[in-house]
Amino acid sequence: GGDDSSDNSGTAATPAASKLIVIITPSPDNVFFKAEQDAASAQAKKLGYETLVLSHDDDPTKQSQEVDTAISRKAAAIILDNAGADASVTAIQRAKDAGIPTFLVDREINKTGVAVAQIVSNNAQGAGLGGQEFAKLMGNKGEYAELTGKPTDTNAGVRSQGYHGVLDQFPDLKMVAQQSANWDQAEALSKTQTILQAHPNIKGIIAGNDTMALGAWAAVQAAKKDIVVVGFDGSPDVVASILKDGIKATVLQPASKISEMAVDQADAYIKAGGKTDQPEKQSVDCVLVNPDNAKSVTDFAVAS
Amino acid sequence: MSAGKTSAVLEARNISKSYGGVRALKDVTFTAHQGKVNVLVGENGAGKSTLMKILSGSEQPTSGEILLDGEPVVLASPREAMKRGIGIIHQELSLFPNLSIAENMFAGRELRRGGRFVDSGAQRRRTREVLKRLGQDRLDPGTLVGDLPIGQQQLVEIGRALLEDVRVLIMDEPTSALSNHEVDVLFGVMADLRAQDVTVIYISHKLDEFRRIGDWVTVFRDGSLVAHESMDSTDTGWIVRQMVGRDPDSLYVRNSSPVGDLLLEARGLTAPGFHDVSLAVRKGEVVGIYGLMGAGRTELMECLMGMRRASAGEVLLRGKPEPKGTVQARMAGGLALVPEDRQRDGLVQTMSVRDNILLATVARFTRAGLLTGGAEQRTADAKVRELAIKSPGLAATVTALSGGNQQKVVLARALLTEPVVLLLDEPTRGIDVGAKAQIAALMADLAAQGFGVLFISSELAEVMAMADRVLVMARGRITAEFTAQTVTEEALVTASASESVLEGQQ
Amino acid sequence: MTDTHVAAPAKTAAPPPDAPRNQALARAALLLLRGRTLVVLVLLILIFSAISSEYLTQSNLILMTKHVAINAILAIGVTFVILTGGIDLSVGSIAGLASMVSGGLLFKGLNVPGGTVFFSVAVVILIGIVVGALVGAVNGVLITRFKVAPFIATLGMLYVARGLAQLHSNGGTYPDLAGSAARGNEGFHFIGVDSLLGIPVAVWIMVLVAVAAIVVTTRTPFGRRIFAVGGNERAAVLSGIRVNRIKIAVYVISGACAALAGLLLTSELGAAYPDTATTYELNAIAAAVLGGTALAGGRGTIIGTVMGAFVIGFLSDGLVLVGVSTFWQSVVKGAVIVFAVITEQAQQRLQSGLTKRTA
Amino acid sequence: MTDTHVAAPAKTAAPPPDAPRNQALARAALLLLRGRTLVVLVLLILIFSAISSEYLTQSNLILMTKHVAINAILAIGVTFVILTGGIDLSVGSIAGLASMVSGGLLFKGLNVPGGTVFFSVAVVILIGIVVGALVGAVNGVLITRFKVAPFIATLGMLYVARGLAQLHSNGGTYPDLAGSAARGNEGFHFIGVDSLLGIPVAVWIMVLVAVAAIVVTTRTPFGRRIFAVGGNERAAVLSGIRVNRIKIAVYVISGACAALAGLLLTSELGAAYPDTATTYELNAIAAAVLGGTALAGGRGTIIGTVMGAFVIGFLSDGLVLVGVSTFWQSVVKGAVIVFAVITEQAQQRLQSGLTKRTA
Ligand SMILES: Nc1ncnc2c1ncn2[C@@H]1O[C@H](COP(=O)(O)OP(=O)(O)OP(=O)(O)O)[C@@H](O)[C@H]1O
Ligand SMILES: Nc1ncnc2c1ncn2[C@@H]1O[C@H](COP(=O)(O)OP(=O)(O)OP(=O)(O)O)[C@@H](O)[C@H]1O
Ligand SMILES: O[C@@H]1[C@H](O)[C@H](O)CO[C@H]1O
Ligand SMILES: [Mg+2]
Ligand SMILES: [Mg+2]
Repeated sequence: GGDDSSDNSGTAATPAASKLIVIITPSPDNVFFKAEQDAASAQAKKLGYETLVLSHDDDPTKQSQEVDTAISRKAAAIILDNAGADASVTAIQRAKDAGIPTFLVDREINKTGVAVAQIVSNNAQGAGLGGQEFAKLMGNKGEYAELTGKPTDTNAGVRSQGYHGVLDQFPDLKMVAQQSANWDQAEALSKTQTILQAHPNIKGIIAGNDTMALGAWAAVQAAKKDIVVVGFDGSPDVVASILKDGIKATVLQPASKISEMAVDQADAYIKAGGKTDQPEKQSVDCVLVNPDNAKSVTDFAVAS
Repeated sequence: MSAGKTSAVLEARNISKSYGGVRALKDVTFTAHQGKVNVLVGENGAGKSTLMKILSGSEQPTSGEILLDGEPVVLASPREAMKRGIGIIHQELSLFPNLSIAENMFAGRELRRGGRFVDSGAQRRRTREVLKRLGQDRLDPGTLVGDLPIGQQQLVEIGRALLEDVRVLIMDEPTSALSNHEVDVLFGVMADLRAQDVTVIYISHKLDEFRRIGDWVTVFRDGSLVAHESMDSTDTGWIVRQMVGRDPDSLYVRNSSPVGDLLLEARGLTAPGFHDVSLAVRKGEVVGIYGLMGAGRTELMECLMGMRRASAGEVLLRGKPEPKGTVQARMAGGLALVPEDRQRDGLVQTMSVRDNILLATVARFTRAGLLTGGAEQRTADAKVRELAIKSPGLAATVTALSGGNQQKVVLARALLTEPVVLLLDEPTRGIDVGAKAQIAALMADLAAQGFGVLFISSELAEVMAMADRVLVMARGRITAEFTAQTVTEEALVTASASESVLEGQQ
Repeated sequence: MTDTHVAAPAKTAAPPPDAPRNQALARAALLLLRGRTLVVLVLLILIFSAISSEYLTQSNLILMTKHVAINAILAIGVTFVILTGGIDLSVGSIAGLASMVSGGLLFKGLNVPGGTVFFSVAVVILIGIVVGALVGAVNGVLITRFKVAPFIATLGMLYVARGLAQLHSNGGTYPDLAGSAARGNEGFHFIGVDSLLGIPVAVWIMVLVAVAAIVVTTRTPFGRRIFAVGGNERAAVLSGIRVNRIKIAVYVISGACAALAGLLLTSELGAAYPDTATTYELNAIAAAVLGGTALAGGRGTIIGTVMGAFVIGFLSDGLVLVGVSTFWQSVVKGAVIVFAVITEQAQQRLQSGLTKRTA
Repeated sequence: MTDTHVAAPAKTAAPPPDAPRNQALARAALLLLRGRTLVVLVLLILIFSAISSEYLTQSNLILMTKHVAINAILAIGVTFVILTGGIDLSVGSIAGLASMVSGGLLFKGLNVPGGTVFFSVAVVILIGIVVGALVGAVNGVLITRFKVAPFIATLGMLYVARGLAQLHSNGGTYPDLAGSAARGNEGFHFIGVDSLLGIPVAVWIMVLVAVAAIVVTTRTPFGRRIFAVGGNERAAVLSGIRVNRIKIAVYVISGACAALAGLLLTSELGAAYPDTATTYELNAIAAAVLGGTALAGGRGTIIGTVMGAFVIGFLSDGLVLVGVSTFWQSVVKGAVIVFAVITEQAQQRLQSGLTKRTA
């Protein structure tokens, strides 16, 4: 059946003329990734590209097969929020070997020179902000718990380190429990509930992202306790909670902006015939969101 | 035939066996004579199969010992018994429905080619030979066993045992699903085996049958061995007396009720397996269907009961057509079926005796939608007493019952539906003489109460003794009809062989 | 009716004289073993409370029971299916779909010509459960009318229902289910968050579901027929049981239970997202089998299933509570599940005597 | 061979006179239906290539086949287990564990007293497969000696093996498996990345495994006994078949296949991470059942399983290639799996005639 002559096949016949940008992210049931997808897709369409939006559900194998598909479809570029800092390298290399540039967003990989760009928010800086705010909210003392992200995601580690870089300086701040909730809301709820049982005196919970913060907050509300919860992402749901005096703070990552940057750079790269004037590693600073500025936050951006 | 001088090959000494609270065997000492056909008889649940399972390694005795050639042996598994030359044909078929006949015959001891691979060609050849020896020349060794009617399955099971080089061959009711012709063939084979000095242990409930072949007869009652004699010195009456402890005069009770209105009628009924069958059963009538294995009788019964869809024809109940053809509709119309294969179609093996008995009528025992344990218990208990079902208790799982008693459980269930016409597919298969008489009496009794009975039998004597009217089926057609007055053995055999059907078509 | 002709020895029906004693013994042993899931549970509680004094507090027991509730309700539904010899892999996805449907109705209402309608919480919950039951009915029809193997039909539904859940919001989350007085749809938190007499409503619901399921399975003709279908389908047919209806019914029950569990989870979380209850099917089936339900059908109890859910839940929570690392949690959980069943098997062997049917 | 004349009654065993024609018809229909998985596959290919001209290119076919290889190898192993009437839920986890063990040996070697040892790639692969086989053996022993239901034993192992995989690296990834000439362990990419004669090595391996499995199942006594055990276990015991040995063997085979699949995946990714192949068990079982293997045991073919894996793989890849949204992918995948089996069921019904055993 390859004899039909839609413009689809016409495009594919000449790779240089490909107008397809493949966007691959984790599951969009985290609004963060949804924002990422939407922003990238909108920007690409604005620049006149077709898009193929895929989700790898944090499975590097699925991601690898999706990259293969991008190669098969002779995509012009791949925008990728990857499924594992190490386990993604080969797939990206394969795309590169096939002449398809990859632009990473949100999460880094443990190798340079494979992707054209790695545009991430400055997780260390952001975690520093979050840690400081958390310490302040706790009054620099008391028991707290930490919910960490998926162990295979570098961001999980970087943020945890960032938090502890601040929190460990306060001798009276004591971490009594640390559990991974795999970025997942329901898991965070259940684990927080149990942690609160084991440590009834907990005064604060610091979470590696906002979905986990929301889960933790549901547990806190159910327990009718007065506990400080801080997240990371700046997702609309958490911002809304901050405005209602629920969750106390989050660290906003400019997700939409990062996606747009990646698409813009991809476009420039394609138009320049495979050249970029940007450094590979780029980081965008994060912004602390608390009741003071929460009103001005919309869709992963702070109106200045 | 004479038992003559014999030596013991296989002996069971002081064997007892208990299942939980049930003592299936009580201190049994049994001897199998070398190169002879040793017949075992006894009522259902007497312990015959249990002893055979012990002698073939699939069950372990609670106490006692087994001697082979005078040496004590431990038969820890069927494999070990087999290694010592003891083979068995089980009462409940143990075949692989998903494998071909040839593969069934050689399962576990495949013929090899190049040491490593199955030589399926050779297996098929040898299977064909064995099938021929059993009179089944036409059977393709490649046929799936699950597709065979139960009688042919039993022949496959027999064939398996014949393939082995056994010194002792145990046959636990091998002929329960066979008709006279196959039984004759099998007896020929047994005579050959005896000539080769193979020891045969043979269990059967068919008195007239085993008297022809047996050298020794051993009688079991209630888990004990009550008699052991050479066949010559016994007669049928003696055997029955030993078994049931009373005189065997009126074994079969014939129905003699006046015949009334039409209850069940089939007109031109056709489905895979039978063709254009018309029959009628009236009030107060016991009708038998005789035929050979594979004649299509089971299919006919299943179709009447609504388990198979008819491609043509109609069924009338009490004069009214019943067009739905579902089991529920036929049951509501007053039919109930006791199936031929109780393991496959009759029993819910995971359920208790009580729940099996009540299964078809369970909705009757409710108050405000909830089951009332008391009424259930009473009803089931009454049926158990009425049919003299031997069971460790109503709550016991039904698989703990002996084969014959399992059959009675299925019968009890059918009776509870208060059928207008009771359909019985080989109701006496695997049932002891006492119970057979009971079933005959029951059929007569039902007829007397104004019910109709339609039953299948492959035993000439039985069908002649019990039926008011006999229909003969061959190759899916009714080939003859007799009344109790006109029926003769020869006429039945001729009609069932029925080359005439074939010729009539061409 | 026929004792006239044959004087059959009716006394043979009585057990041999020494039976009562042996039977009593066997029954005692059985009772002990039947409680094995309970024994494992007690063991777990003893071990964890030795490690942490917080384990055996009233509040933690209540919390753990609440966590158990969701899996127990899923597992009760699945037990109905397994008793007929089927399997339901779609319960996690059904929970997710029901969550999205009800969550959507609360969050954004229903678009009708001329505006948006909001339903009361009770109606929203009802709709969620009906959706679950309908999906279950589709499973049942595929399995009975189209003869699709239950594993495949419900595996397919696992994907389909999950996909529909995602499509419902285009992948997004319904973040706020509090409703508003103006819309008349406040109070969804009642089922998942609130308590009655100090016990979470979710636990009350689990108790209700369990009691209803026990009554249905043990005290109704329908229940008896479920066991018959699972024990021997052909025999059930011949006994006049409408096997297809029974089968469809159990998948409907399973779907409804799954939806209910999904709604509890959603209420507790205060948000509906399409991945709700992903992979929960395995835990639900594990609870049933742990509790002694035979996957071949025909054997099992609701109370066993509930116990199985307690073992799994008390174990998982205990591991988190005492601070075992995620990785060891996985190892220990797997090992305990197997261990608990090794003891269950001992029971089965005793129960069914030595002649096991394997056909 | 039976033209010699026999007495009349024996002929009754022969089919009725009109049977030959009917049988020939039935056989033709059966043949057509047996190819149904193939028909579904061809349909898929036709539909996708109508939508996208990229689908039916040589390079895409090769690529898709390579993707199929991993699931096919898992599914072949699982088929052995299912044929005996068992199930293996642990294959995904075993793949993950083997990946970590072999990945660890390549990345950081083995610590022995006095230093670190590195093994050649061949040895590393062998060790990975042996680990898989050993885990399979544990499954087998639990199921045979301890009478744990296969579902539970392998579900427990699903958790245990995954936990062990995570513990192996404490949750981390072994990022670089390239090895070095100095350590004599270069070349791991061969099995997952390289090609021979234009065909990926992984595909060659799949072909080898499939051919070996076909020979074993259809031509060896061991293979036939697998079918016997699955067809009627009690009869198998009574036939003197060492049922326990057969069962342990199939779990060993399944474990080894799972490990091999895990290694291929790892080689392809160039990194070993503990979540490798999570939830792959469902796809593997689905491939087997799609290919006509009966979950009750005793019925199925390796070639059917491979076809089933092709259907699933070509479908998933096709949906991605033509740009179906992730959510619709899920829906369509579920629907196609069910549809493919509806046709399979038609075959089974025809094949087994009207007397189906249901025990
Ligand atoms: N697995 C078991 N559990 C409990 N009781 C059993 C079991 N197997 C057999 N029995 C009991 O042992 C007794 C003897 O049964 P057995 O099968 O040996 O009888 P049988 O003489 O072969 O009868 P039949 O002629 O009906 O085949 C019966 O009372 C039966 O209920
Ligand atoms: N599953 C099957 N597949 C193909 N043919 C079958 C199947 N079952 C029965 N038959 C055929 O249908 C015909 C009737 O078989 P059936 O079992 O009804 O005979 P029957 O008269 O009841 O004999 P029996 O005395 O063995 O019960 C035979 O030709 C038989 O070979
Ligand atoms: O940065 C992202 C977001 O924080 C998300 O919530 C989880 O995955 C991380 O990689
Ligand atoms: Mg017997
Ligand atoms: Mg018959």
